[in-house]
Amino acid sequence: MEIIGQIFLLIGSFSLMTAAVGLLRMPDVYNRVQTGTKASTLGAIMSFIGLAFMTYENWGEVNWVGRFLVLVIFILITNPVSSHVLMRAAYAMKIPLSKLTVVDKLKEDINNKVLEEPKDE
Amino acid sequence: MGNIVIYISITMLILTLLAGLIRFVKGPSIVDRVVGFDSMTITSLVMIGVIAYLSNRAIYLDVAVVYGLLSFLGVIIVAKYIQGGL
Amino acid sequence: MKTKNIFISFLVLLIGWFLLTWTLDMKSVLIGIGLTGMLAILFCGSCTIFSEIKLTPKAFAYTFIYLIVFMGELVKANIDVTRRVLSPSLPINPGIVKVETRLKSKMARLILANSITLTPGTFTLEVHDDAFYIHWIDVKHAEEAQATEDLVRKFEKILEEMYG
Amino acid sequence: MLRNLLIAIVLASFGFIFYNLYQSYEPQTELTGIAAHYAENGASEVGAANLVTAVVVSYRSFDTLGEITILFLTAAIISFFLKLSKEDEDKIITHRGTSEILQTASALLIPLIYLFGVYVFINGHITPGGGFQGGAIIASGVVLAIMANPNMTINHTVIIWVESISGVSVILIGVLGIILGGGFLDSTFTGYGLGEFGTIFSAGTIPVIYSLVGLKVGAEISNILNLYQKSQKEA
Repeated sequence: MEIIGQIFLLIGSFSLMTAAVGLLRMPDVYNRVQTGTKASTLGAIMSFIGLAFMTYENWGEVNWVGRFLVLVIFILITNPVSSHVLMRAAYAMKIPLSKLTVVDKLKEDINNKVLEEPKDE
Repeated sequence: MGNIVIYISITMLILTLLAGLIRFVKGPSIVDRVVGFDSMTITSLVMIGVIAYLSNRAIYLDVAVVYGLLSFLGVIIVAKYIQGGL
Repeated sequence: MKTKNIFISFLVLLIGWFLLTWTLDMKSVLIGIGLTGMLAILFCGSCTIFSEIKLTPKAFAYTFIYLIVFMGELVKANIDVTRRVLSPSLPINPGIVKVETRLKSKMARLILANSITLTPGTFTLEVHDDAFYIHWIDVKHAEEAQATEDLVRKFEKILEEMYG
Repeated sequence: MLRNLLIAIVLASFGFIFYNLYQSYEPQTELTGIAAHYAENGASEVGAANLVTAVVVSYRSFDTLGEITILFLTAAIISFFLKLSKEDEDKIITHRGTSEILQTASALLIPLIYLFGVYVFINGHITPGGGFQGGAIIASGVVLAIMANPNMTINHTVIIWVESISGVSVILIGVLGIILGGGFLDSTFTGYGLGEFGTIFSAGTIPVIYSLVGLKVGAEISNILNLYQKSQKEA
């Protein structure tokens, strides 16, 4: 039990560190948000599951599992949503995409009047 | 054995916090700063979990839930603000 | 319809209460039932968000399958991110593509968007009617049909069984 | 250049001050006077596992009553200065539409946030938290609702009734303390008992008082938020 928890915790912290490296290395905002969100979500979930396993001795008396489960569910719902809102705001601010970008269908659709232009006040 | 794993993971978490801080200070646009800050928040959530495990106090996790909720709201409010009006 | 909304919200909130308190003490359970009932009646009379799932055994089986598929994709996403970030040449090829979805239920669309955000290399950037605009870190197909086939279908098939 | 130099000087002097503070700091190893009394007898006299709660709601609950009054005055003053005209109330805010994902997620999260807030203030005596914190969590649910739907209206009548009734009930319970217990706002009634330590029905009337405080705080902060939202001028 304890060993499983420790492995999960290590994987989780390693994922968080990957997210941080991604934050530092990626060329533009959009790619940073991408790597940051994915890796940190999985990292946090893995770490919480690991910690929940590590406390197996007193599952009966103290509420470890329930609180860790609440945290995991909460992060699974909120983290992608907040990143999505943030990235949408970044696009509305017209922060330029990186030079490596190959295609931008959203721009094409705004130009073709399929979508309204995001207002930047 | 158990303690070594905890120390390794705490080291990694601190490195993550540092990287988030660098992005927070450097980041050319406001969105970069918010992303760096968000990454720092999630790392601190895991930190709170580790601290709760080390001091054997499950009730610290309630604090983590509230902190996560506040960071979620904070990111949404900043995102709303930078695209004009709350 | 309204009764069904309230009842399912009540069940979901009650599960939340048990997760938070983690006790079967009689008084705590009674207080929890009273409180969650009150919250459900006050706030969930018109919210259809919890009750959109189909209440059939098949839907529950598909929920389970979905969880497994999703967890697999999540782990794959992380391996993918690690590979991309740690390789010295930074192999990225980003772009924004457009995909279509057939889903109508709001909850299913939320789950689909979150799943796309958490799967390898893709990120929901904008939602407009049936079109999802996706930032793809490594664009393989720029045209709509191919990208839809690649990114959306594997989740959509299961979600259609769950939410109809 | 000069600006950076100034910043560096300020930082260095702060570092010096904090280093000296840290050097001369000696942790107090023994509790003195009234603190020792609280720490020794708090659990047995009041029955709250969370000692802070015991101090705030039982020993020093008159202070808490004052804090609630201050919060009420703040809300009243803000609503006086942000007095809405008729057109403000009917105004429709037309910004760029909120993302559908955020709307759905907020509809999913808001009942759960309310549940968590209620949990925090009902379990104030056995977990960290209490009335003020729970009220703030409920108000953050209101913030999320406003973010997801800028044209949301909050029913004023309900808020005012919740606020007044919970405020009056706190005073009533305090008066009951004079009759049944040892004084105004005494949380341990004779004949009611303290209950089993660490369960939800322990610590006398603390859960009841905290629930009422939580409702009152939540209602007041929601009211302030609603006023700010409505009186916001078009950008």
